[in-house]
Amino acid sequence: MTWNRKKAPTSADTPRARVLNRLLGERRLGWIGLAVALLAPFVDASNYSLSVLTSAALFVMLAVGLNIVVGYCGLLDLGYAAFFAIGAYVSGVLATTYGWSLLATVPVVLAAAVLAGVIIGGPTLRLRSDYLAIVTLGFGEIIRITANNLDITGGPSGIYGIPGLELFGLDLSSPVAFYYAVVVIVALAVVGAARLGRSRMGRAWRFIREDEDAAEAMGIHTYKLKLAAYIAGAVWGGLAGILFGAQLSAISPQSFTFLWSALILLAVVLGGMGSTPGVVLGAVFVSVLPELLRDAADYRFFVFGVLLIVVMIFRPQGLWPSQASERTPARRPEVQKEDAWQA
Amino acid sequence: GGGLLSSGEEGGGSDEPIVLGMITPLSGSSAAIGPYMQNGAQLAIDEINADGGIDGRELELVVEDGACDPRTATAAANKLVTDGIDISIGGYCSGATLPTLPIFEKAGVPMIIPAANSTELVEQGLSNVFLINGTGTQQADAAVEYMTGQNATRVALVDDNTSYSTDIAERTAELLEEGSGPEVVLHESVTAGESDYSANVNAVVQSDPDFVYWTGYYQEGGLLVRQLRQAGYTGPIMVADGSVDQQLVEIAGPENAEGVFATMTQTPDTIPGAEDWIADYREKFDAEPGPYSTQSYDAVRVAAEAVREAGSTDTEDVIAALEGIDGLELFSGPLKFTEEHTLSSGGFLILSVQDGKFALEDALD
Amino acid sequence: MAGVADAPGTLSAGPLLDVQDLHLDFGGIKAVDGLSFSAHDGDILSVIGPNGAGKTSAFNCITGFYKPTGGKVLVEGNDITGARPSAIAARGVSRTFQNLRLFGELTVLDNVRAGMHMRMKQNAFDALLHTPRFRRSERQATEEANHWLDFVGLRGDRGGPARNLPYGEQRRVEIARALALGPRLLLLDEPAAGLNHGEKLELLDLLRRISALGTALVLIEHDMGLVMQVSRRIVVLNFGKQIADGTPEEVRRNPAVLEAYLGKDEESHADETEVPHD
Amino acid sequence: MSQLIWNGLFVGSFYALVALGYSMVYGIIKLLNFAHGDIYMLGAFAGFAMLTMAGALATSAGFLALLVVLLIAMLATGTAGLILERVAYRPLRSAPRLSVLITAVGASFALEYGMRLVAGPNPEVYPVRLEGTTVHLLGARVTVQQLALVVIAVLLMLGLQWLIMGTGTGRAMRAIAQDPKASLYMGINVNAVIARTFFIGSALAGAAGVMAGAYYGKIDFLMGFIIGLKAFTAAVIGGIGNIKGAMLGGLVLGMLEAFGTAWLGGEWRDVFAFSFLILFLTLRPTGLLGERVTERV
Amino acid sequence: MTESSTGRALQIDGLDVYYGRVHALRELSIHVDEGEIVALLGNNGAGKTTTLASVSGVVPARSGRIQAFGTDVTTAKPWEIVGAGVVHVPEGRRIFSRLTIHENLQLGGYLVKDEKVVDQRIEEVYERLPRLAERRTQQGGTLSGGEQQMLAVGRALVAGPRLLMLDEPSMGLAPLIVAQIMDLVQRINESGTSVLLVEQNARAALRIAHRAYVVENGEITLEGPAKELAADSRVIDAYLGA
Ligand SMILES: Nc1ncnc2c1ncn2[C@@H]1O[C@H](COP(=O)(O)OP(=O)(O)OP(=O)(O)O)[C@@H](O)[C@H]1O
Ligand SMILES: Nc1ncnc2c1ncn2[C@@H]1O[C@H](COP(=O)(O)OP(=O)(O)OP(=O)(O)O)[C@@H](O)[C@H]1O
Ligand SMILES: CC(C)C[C@H](N)C(=O)O
Ligand SMILES: [Mg+2]
Ligand SMILES: [Mg+2]
Repeated sequence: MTWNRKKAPTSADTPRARVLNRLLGERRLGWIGLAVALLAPFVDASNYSLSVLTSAALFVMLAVGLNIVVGYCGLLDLGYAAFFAIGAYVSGVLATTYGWSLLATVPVVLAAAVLAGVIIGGPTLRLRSDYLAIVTLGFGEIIRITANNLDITGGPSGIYGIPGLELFGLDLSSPVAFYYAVVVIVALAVVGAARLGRSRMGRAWRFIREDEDAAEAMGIHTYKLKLAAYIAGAVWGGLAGILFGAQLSAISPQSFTFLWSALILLAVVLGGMGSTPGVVLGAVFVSVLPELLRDAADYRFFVFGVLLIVVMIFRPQGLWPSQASERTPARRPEVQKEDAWQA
Repeated sequence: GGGLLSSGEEGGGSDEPIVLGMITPLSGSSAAIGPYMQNGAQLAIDEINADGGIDGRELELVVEDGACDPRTATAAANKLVTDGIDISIGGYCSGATLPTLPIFEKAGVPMIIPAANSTELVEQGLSNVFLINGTGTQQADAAVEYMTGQNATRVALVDDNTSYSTDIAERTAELLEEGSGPEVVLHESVTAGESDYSANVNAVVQSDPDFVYWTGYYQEGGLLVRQLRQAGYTGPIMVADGSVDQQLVEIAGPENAEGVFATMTQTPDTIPGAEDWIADYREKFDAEPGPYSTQSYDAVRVAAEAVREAGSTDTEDVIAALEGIDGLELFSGPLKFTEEHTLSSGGFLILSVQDGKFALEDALD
Repeated sequence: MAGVADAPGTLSAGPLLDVQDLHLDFGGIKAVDGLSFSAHDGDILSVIGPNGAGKTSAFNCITGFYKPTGGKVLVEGNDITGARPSAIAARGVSRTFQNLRLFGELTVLDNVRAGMHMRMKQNAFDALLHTPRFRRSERQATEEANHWLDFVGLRGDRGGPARNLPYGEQRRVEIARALALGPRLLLLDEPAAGLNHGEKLELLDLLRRISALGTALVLIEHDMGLVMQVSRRIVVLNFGKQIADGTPEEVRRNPAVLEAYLGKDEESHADETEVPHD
Repeated sequence: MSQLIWNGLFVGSFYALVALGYSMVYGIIKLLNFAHGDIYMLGAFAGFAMLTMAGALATSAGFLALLVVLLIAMLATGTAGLILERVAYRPLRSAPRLSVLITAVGASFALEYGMRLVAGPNPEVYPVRLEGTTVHLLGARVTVQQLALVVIAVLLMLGLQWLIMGTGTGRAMRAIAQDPKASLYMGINVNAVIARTFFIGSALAGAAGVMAGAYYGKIDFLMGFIIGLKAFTAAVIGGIGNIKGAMLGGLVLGMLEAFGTAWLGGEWRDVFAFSFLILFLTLRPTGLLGERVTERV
Repeated sequence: MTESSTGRALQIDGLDVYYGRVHALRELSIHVDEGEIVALLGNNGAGKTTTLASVSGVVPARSGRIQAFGTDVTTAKPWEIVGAGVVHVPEGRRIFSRLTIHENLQLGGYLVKDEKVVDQRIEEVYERLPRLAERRTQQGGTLSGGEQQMLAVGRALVAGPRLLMLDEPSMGLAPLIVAQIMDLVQRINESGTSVLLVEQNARAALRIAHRAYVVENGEITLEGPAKELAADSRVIDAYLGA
C-alpha cells in the first residue's frame, strides 16, 4: 500500500504513455479528434446518431469549461450546470419571448455568465474547497429552482419553440448542418481552453491548485485569478447553454439538475483533470455510454455505474492523465558546474 | 441508419409492419409507470394482430426510455424516428415530451399522447400532436365543478412543481378566482421524491381549508394524505389523475385514504364490463394494470383506427383520419378531437376510495 | 538577462526593509514580541535564535502571511503592514519557506516561471490568439527560467515534475523560483537545512553570487559556520525579541547569545560547516 | 411556531444521522461519498425484506421487533459499507482525491439501479407502521414514535461522538485524516481503521433508512438521492469532518426547511435554505463547528 | 515467527528496493546490535530514508531479508513492526498538525494497551522536553520547526521502542537543541534502547554513535566504529569538512 498524498508516479510517467504523448502531441491529437468528429456523419447520419453526437460535442464543451475551474485551478464546482442553465435560459427567453436570433443573444449571455460567475465566486472563493463545493452545489440548485418557479422562464415546463441556429443568413437548423456548426464551435472552445491553460494565466491557475501560499509569495493575486477561472468556466458553460437550447428547441429545469453537474464533473475527472485530450475523451465517454447501453434496458444504469468503477480502478489518474513534462534542449552539464562553483 | 452519402430511404412496402413507437419512463423517479404503459399498448397490439392486423399489416411496438428527462427523451425520439416508426403513442411526462414534439413533427410522425397532458403540449398548435388524456384545463374544470358541488368554501391547492402538476393547480386556481364559488386559501408546492412533508402539511393546516386538492403523483400523494390526516386535517381531500393508483391507498394507509376523491378519466375499474379487459391483462402479464395502461391501450387502438381510415401510414392522411375520428369508443368515452386535438369530452369523472379501492363516485354529467 | 536587468541596483533613501516594534500573538503565545531591525541594499543579514524564537513568524509577518498584531513593516519607506503577500511580493520582496513549498506536480521550469508571473507581458487574448507578443514572452520566460536554474546550479531534469528531484536539488529550485521574481530583497528560511557538507559549500557560494546581483539577503539559519561565514550582520532572537544585533564577531562573543543559543561549550559548535580558508 | 420547530428538529435528526456517516467518511479520506444516501436506501429495503418475511409476528410485536430489525439492518448496511470501501474506494487510495468521487458516483448508480433490478421500480410500502398516539408538547403535535426515533438518533450520535473524541480509535481516525503515512509509523492499521469508519457510517445510514421506512411507510430505489445531498449539506453547515457539527448541521437544515416553507412556501424552500447556507459560509467559512487554524507557512 | 535471541536488534541482508525504475537500495546489508547506536550517513538521495522506510514496512523490499530482534519482518506490516518495538521517527517530522501536542503524544502510544503506561511515558517526555509541556493543548501544526522535531521524537518514545530509528532528527534544530536531542538519544540508548540514527549532520551523529555506515547510491561504501570513521579522510572530505 503506497500512501502518497503527493501522487504516486502517474501512469503518464510510464514509458508507454511517454512515447504515446511524444507521438501524438496535443496539437496533432486535436486534429485527429476533429477529423473523427467531422467524418462521423459519413458513417452514420441518422437523426439519432446525429443527436447523440451533437449532445456529446456539447458535453465536451461543458467538460472543457469545467476543466478550467476544477482541472486547472483546483476549485471543486458541484453546480456547474447553473452557468449552462443561465446561458440556455437567457438566450432561450430572448429568442422566444423577444424573437432575437440566437447569435444576437450571445453578448447578453456572455454578460450574464460573467455576472453570475462574479456573484457566486466573489463572496465564496475564499472558502476551502469542500465548502466551495457545497456552495456551488447550492448555487446550482438555486438557479434551477428559480427557473422552475418563475414565469418568464416558463416554470416547470420551461421554454419551447427555441429557433434553430442561424449564422449570417444561412440556416443551420438541419441536424447535419447543426452538428457541423456545433463541432466547429466546440473545437474552437477546446482549443481556446487549452491555450488559456498553457498561458501565463493557466500556469498561475495550476500554481494555485498546487500551493496557494507559494503562489501568493510569487506575487500571484490568488483571489483574482480564482475569480478569473470561475468566470472563464461560466463563459464556456453559458455558450454551451445557447447551443443546447438550439439543439433541443425546448429547455426545462429538469435539464439542469445536480445530477448534470455531477456528470460533467465526472467527465472531467474520468478523463484526467487538467488534461485536454483526457477531458474530451471523458466527456464523450460519459455522454455516449448511456446511449450505447440503451439496449441493456433495465440494466442500463446499473452497468453504467459498474463501468465507472471499473474504469477508475484501472485508470486511477483518469483515461488520459495530464503529466508534467516539457521537452528541454539537452543542456551542457559543464555550464552548470561552472555556474555552481564560480565565485 | 446510413451515412450522409448513402441514401437513407426506407421504402414503405404495403406488407411490412406498421411500427408504433413509445417513449415512457423506464428509469428515474417515474420508472414505475413505464411497464404499465408498455403492457397496455402491447395488449392492444396483440389483439389487433390476432385478428389479422390492419389490411394485412401487422402492428409492432418499439419502446424507448425517456426517464422523464428532456435530454434522454430527445435522444429517444430521434432514435424512434431513425428506427422509422410510423406513429408515436408515447409520452408520460409533459416536461420530457415537449422537446420531442418538434422532432416528431419534422420527421412527419403523428403523435397520439396517452398520458402527458400539460396544456402546453397543444398550445404550440402542431398539427401532428393529439392528446387522448384530458388536459389540465379539462381536469381543472372537473375539479372545480365537484368542489363547488360539495359546497367547499376554502380550498388549498398542493402541487409538486412539475409541469403537469402546476398546470392543473394553476388552472384550478384561475377558475376558482373567476368563479363565485370556493376561494383559494393556499397554493403550496412540495418537492417530489422526499418523505417528510410535515412543513407543507403544516402550512395547509394553518390555512384552515375545508377542501384540499393534490395535483401531483401517487408516491407523494400517499405520504401527503397520510401526513395531513396525522396532522389532524379531517376535511375532504381530492387528488389528480397522476395519483390514481392502488399504491396511493397503501402508502397513505387504507384508514387514511378512505374517502379521498380523485379527478380521473375512465379506467377499467370505473367502466362496467371492463372486468374481462383486466382479466386479459392479468393473464397476459400476470400483473395488475396500473396508471395509463388503459390510455396506452387506447392510443394503439386510435392509431390503428386512423391508419385503417387513411389506408396508409402517410403522415397527412393519418392526421386527417385522426381529425376525422368520431365516436370511437375509448375507456374515456367516445372519441372526437377538438380543434386543439384534445378530447372534446374531457371524460373526467370523480372517483373516491371506497373500502380501499378507487371507485366511481360521480360521473359529472 | 531580464532578471538581472530587473534586479535592483539603484540606491533608495532609508533602509530597504524596516521592521518596527513588530508584535504577533497567538492566543497566549507571543510569537514575535517587539522586534525591530532593518536591512539595507546589499546587506546579507542573518536572523538566528532558538527554535520557536519567532524567526519564521517574523518572516511571515514581513511577507504578509501572518497579520502582525502590532508594529510596522516598511519596504523602501512604504508601509506594507498587513498587505496581502502578492502585493508585498510586487514590491520586490521574495522568499523561500522553511519546509519546501514547491509546486510538486509541475515541471521544474514551470516552478521557476512562477517567479516571472508579474513581469510577463501577455494577456488572455494574446494567449487565445497566440499573438507574437505571446510567443515572445513565453520564449523569454523559458530562457530566463533556464538562466536561473543554471545560476543556482541545478543538475537534475528540468522538464520533469519537481517532486522527482532529490531534496537538495529541490531547495535549489525554490531559490531559483524566488530569484526569478527579480527581488530587491530575498528572505531565505533555513536554506541549509537538510543539506550535506558539500551542498552547504555550494549554497554559501550561491548566496554570495546572489548578493553580487545587488539583491539584499535576509536568512534564517541554524548552521553557525554558514552564518558566520556569509553574514555582514546578525540579528539574534529569543522569545520574539532580539537579544543581539551586530557583526558575526560581536554576536559570537555575546554572552546572552552563547547562553540562549550557541551554548557555551564548544561541543555544540562541532557541527558547523567549516569552510576551507583560501 | 413550536410546531415548525418540532417538525424541523424531527426531519433534522434524520438528516443528522445520515450526515454523520458522510462527515466521518469525508473527514477521514476526504471522499464525498455520493453512495452514502444509497446505503440509507439499502437499509430501508433490508428492513423491509426482513419485516415482510417476519410478517405477522413482527407487525404484532411492533416497536420491539422493529428495534431488532433495526440492529440487523445496521449490521447489513455496515457490511455493505465495508464491501463498498474495499471494492470501490480502497483501490484508489493513492489516486488523486477526486478520482474516488467517480467510483462513488458509479457505486451510487449501481446501488440504485441494482436495487431497481431486485425490487422493481415501484415504491414499496412498509408492513409495520409507527402509528403514533399524539401528545401535545408546548403547543406542538408530537407523536410518541417521533420522540422515540429522535431519542434513538440522539443516542446513536452521542455514542459516535464519544467514539471519535474519546477513544484511541477515534484519535486514530483523526490522525489518518491528516497524515495516513505518519499514522502508519504510529502503528495504526490504516486500512482497518478506515474500514471501521465505513462500517459505522453505513450502519448509521442504514438505521436512518429503516426508521424512515417505518415512520413514513414508503420506500423506493431512489429515496437515497435527495437525502444524500441534504446530508452532505448538513455535514458542511456543521463543519465537515466534525461529528457534533454534523448533528447540529442536520438539525439546522431541518429548521431552515421548516421555516423556509412556512415563510416563502414550499417551492422556494430550498432557495431559502441554500441562500442562507451560502451567506452563512461566507461569514463563517468553516461551518458551525469546523475548527479554524492559522495554517503555518 | 520464531524468537531466536541473537543479540541483534536489527539485521538487514542484501536488501534491494525499487521505486518504479529507480533502484534505490542495492544489496544493502547492515545490522544494529542490541544496546548499540548505529549511525547511517550519506548524501541526499543516497537511500537512508528508504532503508528506514523498508524496515518499517512502508516501502516493500524487492529482495533481501530484514530481521528485528531475531524475527523475520521482511514482509511484516508497518503496525506489526511497531508492535515488535521498532519505532520510526520519520523524515520531516510528520506530526499531526490539527491534533494537540498531547494527542500527538497519545498517538505515539497507539499500540500500548495500558492507558496508564501511556500517560506515565507522556509525563516523562514532558519532563525531558519542557517546551512541549508548556504547549500541550496547542495544535501540533502551530509549533515551530524545532518544536515539531522534538514532538516527533517525544511521540516515538511514548511507543516504548526497543529499537528507535531516527531520520535526520537534527534537521532545522538550533545548535543547542541539536546537542540536547543528541544527548536525549544517548540517554534513551543508555536506558537500553538500540538506536539507528540517520544523519546528514555527520559530526553530531558520529559523536554519539558506536558504529556507523556510509551509504552512497543505495550501497554501503564504508563501515566501522564511529571513532575510526570520524578520522577517516574520505568521511572528513565528504561529510565533515576539514
Ligand atoms: N499559527 C500559530 N498558532 C499558534 N502558535 C504559533 C503559530 N505559529 C507559530 N506559533 C508559535 O510561535 C512561536 C514561534 O514560531 P516560529 O516558527 O516563528 O519559530 P522559529 O524561530 O521559526 O523556530 P524554528 O527555528 O524552529 O523554525 C513558536 O513557539 C510557535 O509555537
Ligand atoms: N517516492 C519516490 N518515488 C521515486 N523515487 C524516490 C521516491 N522516494 C525516494 N526516491 C529516490 O530514491 C533515492 C533514495 O531516496 P532517499 O529518500 O532514501 O534518500 P535519502 O538518503 O533519505 O536522502 P535525503 O538525505 O535527501 O533524505 C533517491 O534517488 C530518491 O530520488
Ligand atoms: C398524470 C400524468 C399523465 C401527467 C404526466 N406525467 C404529465 O407530466 O403530463
Ligand atoms: Mg522557523
Ligand atoms: Mg531522507
